[in-house]
Amino acid sequence: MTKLSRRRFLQSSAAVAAGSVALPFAGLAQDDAILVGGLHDLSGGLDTSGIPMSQIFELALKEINDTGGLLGRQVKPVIYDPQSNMSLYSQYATQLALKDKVAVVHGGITSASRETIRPIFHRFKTLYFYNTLYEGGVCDRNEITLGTTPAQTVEKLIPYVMNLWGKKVYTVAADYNYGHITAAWFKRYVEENGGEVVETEFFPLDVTQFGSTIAKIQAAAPDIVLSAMVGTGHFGFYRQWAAAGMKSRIPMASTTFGAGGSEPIIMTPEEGDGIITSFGYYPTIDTPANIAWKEKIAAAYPSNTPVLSELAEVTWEGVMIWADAVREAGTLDREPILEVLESGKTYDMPAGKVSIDPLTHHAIRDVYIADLKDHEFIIKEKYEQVPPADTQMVCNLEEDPDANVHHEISLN
Amino acid sequence: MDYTIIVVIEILRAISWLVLLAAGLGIIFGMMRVINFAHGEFLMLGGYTVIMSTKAGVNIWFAMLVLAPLCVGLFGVLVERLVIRFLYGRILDSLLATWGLSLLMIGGVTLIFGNTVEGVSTPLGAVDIGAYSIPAYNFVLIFFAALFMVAIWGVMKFTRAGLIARATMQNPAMAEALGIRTTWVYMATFGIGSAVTGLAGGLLAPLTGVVPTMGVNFVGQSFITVITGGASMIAGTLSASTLLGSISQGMTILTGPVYGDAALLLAALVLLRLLPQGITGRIFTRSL
Amino acid sequence: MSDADDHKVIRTTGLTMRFGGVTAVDHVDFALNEGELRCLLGPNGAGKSTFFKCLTGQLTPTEGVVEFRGQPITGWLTHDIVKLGIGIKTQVPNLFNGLSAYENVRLSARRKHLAPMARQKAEEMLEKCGVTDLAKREVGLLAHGQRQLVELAMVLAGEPSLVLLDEPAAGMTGDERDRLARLVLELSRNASVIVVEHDMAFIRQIAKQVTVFNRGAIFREAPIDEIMRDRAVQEIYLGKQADVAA
Amino acid sequence: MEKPVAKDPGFYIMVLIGLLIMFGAPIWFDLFAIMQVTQYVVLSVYALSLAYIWGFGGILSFGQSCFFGLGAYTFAVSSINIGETTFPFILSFVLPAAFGAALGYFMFYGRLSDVYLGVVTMVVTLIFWKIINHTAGPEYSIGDARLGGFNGIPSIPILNMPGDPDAWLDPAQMFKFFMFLLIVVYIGLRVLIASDFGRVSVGIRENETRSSLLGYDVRRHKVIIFAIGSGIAGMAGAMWATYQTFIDPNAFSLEMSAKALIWVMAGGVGTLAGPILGVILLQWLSLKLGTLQFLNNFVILGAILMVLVLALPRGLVPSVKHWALTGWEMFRRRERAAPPAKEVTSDV
Repeated sequence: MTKLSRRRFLQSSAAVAAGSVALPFAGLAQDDAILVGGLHDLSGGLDTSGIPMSQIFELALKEINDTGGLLGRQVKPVIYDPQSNMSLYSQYATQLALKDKVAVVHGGITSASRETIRPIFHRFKTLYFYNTLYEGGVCDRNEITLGTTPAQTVEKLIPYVMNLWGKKVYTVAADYNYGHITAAWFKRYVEENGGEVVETEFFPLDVTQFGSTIAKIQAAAPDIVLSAMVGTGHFGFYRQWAAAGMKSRIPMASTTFGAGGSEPIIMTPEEGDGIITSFGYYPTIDTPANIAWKEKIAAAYPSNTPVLSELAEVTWEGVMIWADAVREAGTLDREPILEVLESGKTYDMPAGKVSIDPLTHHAIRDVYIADLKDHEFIIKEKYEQVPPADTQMVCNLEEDPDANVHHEISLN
Repeated sequence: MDYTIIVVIEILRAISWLVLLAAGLGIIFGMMRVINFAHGEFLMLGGYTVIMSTKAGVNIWFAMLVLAPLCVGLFGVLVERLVIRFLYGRILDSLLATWGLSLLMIGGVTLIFGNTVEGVSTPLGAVDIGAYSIPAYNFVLIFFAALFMVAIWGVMKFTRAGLIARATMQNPAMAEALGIRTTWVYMATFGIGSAVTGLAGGLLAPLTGVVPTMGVNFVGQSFITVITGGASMIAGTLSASTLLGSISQGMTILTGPVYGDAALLLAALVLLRLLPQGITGRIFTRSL
Repeated sequence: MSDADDHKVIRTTGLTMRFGGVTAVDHVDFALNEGELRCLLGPNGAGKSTFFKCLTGQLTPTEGVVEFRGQPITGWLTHDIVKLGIGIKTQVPNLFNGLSAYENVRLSARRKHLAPMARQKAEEMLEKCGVTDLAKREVGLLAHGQRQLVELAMVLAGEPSLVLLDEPAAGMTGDERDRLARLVLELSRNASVIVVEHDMAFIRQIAKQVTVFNRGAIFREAPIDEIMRDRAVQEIYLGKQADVAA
Repeated sequence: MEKPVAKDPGFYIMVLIGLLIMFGAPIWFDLFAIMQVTQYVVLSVYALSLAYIWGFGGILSFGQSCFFGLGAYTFAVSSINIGETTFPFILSFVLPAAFGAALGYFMFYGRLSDVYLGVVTMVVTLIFWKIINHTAGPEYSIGDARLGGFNGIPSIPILNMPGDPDAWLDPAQMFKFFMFLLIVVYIGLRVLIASDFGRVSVGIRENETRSSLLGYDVRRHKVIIFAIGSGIAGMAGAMWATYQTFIDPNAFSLEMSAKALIWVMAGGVGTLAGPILGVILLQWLSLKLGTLQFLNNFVILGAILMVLVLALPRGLVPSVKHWALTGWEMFRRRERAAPPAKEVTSDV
């Protein structure tokens, strides 16, 4: 076997840039525009989250072009649909990095999809923005993570609801990393606030029947049910909970209900009202910036208006923060852009103030608590500039700038 | 004591759930040997029919019990005419084609209705049993599961249509020779199987989140129940649902849902090892 | 029945096969001498094919014992029984339909012989059964009589010492049937043979000792001439034949 | 099958094309294209595993992904623990093969057949899928490898040169090695199918009763076939894991099993070249669809699958072969008046 030397490797990459096409994966026409990659699931199980994210992504790029472009050039989206399929994620990531040579990629929804594409962008030195709330722990200088992590939301939510309802807590959570870690944070903050978690139950994502659990919860008679349920199968939990007449008896709080924006719509008011949640963004935030932003979206998508949630808003933030860093760096090169991003700037966004923690590349941001009423979240409380305490426990990019891992955050 | 009653009701409900999931598939697979991989999507379509029509102001019971089976049944007839009828006797091709159909339906429903539509909440409210309260709707599920079984049995056993269907499935050539339009029988059987699935989907709608991709959560359980049951549509579905439902629900109550699911699968595995043709024997002896 | 059985190829004692409420084979005591050619007669449904299936292990008898050369083989698996040296031609020709005639026969020969020898053996058997010109044809597409001959070649290629033939002459032309009769007679010089057949012309060509089955049990066992004169046999057997013909 | 491998021109053409791609691709294609083709190569090996047991052993498995996933996780866990990939790669063939043999023993000696076999393989796969999805907690680790539940195992080592854990294969080397494996698997299966063992397998596929009446032990044969298929699927899983440097429970999913069925069916059951074509065609299609922005991709993919079944019921390769043969026969018929007898043709 002939060994492909590093030089050959670089040459062949350069050949891609020059636009040579060898297989039938023809790229876009090579004009002067700056290419920006977007990788969101537009079909399949994750499309409820992916479609709004992609719509906002396109709108943000359009906004940049409308306000004069970047470095005197237009920006142009390169959008692929990974169809909720991890192998397509890895292929499109490779394609964006090597073939399209995009300046930056925004996207990835589940942690599995992020861990599929993050190492690819790291390896091919393509700047990557992950604009999703997730379980925390990514330590990679090449990735900017803007969504909330459990420590940010759980820390605020728990004392709030315990103060309201009582100290005895029953946790139900999805049986995967996000659920486990969130449940662990639930436990820590419940105990720190002098309460007790009587039981934590995990549910595989495809479970649809919750009768026995609901009976168990009744037997345990907690003051609060904390939910970290995720996905379409788990919608049944909220529905069956209400059907058993439990909603008026035991209140519920969650840091996942409504994460993708669809639960508050799919659940009827009888089922959803009164569930208290905590996220980094709600469409009901009553600031001029948010109202103006929502108007902009309504104007751009008069029909088929995207469902707004933290995912969608943070995607907007990602594109805007990247554009700002490009303007300030005056180049598309990754290194100067990262330096700007690490400078600790604060950005005004529809969600409030956002800055990037240089040690973790995660967002320090405002966190809200809201109560669902008639499909709308009524904001109850706002906490300013909450740091990603969980990721800070395991990641320090100043000490280890070459880190390329996703830490499991363990609270034990 | 109260808890025991709750547990018994839960187990009954789990059994009914499996019966509802499996009944339509049992008709299509058991009688026609067509693997309908889009079974989950037929359920989904039933669910969508209910939420769309209640949204338009239709009474929820009418939507669940009349509109859902009607729409899905008609859709089933359409599918049979356009696709399935070319695939009789080609069990695997039917698998591939209905796999395609399931993708098509997921995508199509997303395109037409979108994937975030307000669902319907469970009707009838809650019932108190001692210190516990459970959805009254549970009894609706149990009632309809029982009704399904009795109705299918009655139709197959006592009506001329049932006789014709049984004759056609046993020996299509002979049935044709006796003047039965077998193509019609196939079409009707597929349509009825679809309608039953649609009704089940309608009944499940108030209990789950109705989204285009919901089908995948149900298809595994449905197949395992039908196959474990074996050839006899009623005895098979009923015995498999009872056995698997009580084992898995019992485990779920004792330990948790993961082991409940695992127990269901292991029970199915052991059963098939011991009774390689399913609980009710060989597939070709198409008794009831 | 009581003598020492070293020279019995196959012996069944109290062999019974029930399917649900139906008793297809009912306490059959049967024995075949080494080198004997035996014909089994009986109306359809008399239990002859089921009897064969019990001998080859395709069915496990409900009761009773099957011995092959003194060795009990009841409950053995088919392939283990067959390896002792039994070849069977089933009632409905049982062939590898997607393969050519040659491939069918070779598969049989190959179990005993290495490749070159198997090839030679297969060709020899095709020749012997007069189907060499069909060697390359797909057997699924052959006429019924031709398939019978291919199956016979296949059985012979396995060099069995006991051959069971279930209605070998069905679907054959007159010429084919004559060839078959010669083959069976030739075969019986080296092996023990049991033939189930309805075709009386064919039976007269080959038979000596005949066993008549009726309703799962042995009805008569006698030389062919005696059987032909037996009124009772004619009644149960020919009566049934007439029904079938009608 | 009558035609020995050595006399079949199709066989040489396939191997030649394989070798040409193996040595040519790194010269002609850019890095990105090579990585794409590498994926097709890996999935082709996986498709061949099913093509073999189904097309040449008559065993229809709805759970081929069980072995694919097992191989992938075996490779991931053992290479993370050992820090070297040669032994894990071998293990990822051996372990699934052994498990396949055990499961095969359970099924075939239990006389399961037909749909029931399909369902048992499906159920076993579902059990794996459930269990592996349940391993999110930190208590589920094997040595240094956290199983990770739904999120899977990240940072799986890239293959290294045997004996030198630091000499990682670069993408082109990995491509060549995988292509080499594909060619080896193809040749190996062709030879195996043409061998006496293979002839008996085909005999069993055609008629089980007759095979046992000839004295062949059907159950043992099937167990061996199934184990070989499982081993190959496991190896494909390991290739997949090291190619992606990441593996998640989707490797065990029903979708992954169904994909294998679809590739084989689309390409043609009873052929080896067909399933490879099936992989390339359908994977390329879904990749291509994702770059376009019209309709919903599930709609298009679903419609294509349905049309495929209705229009090409035999699968691609047999259909094309059939058309070619019919065309040739019509041509010959015009030459000579007499219609030629249908002869069995080699269909590999």
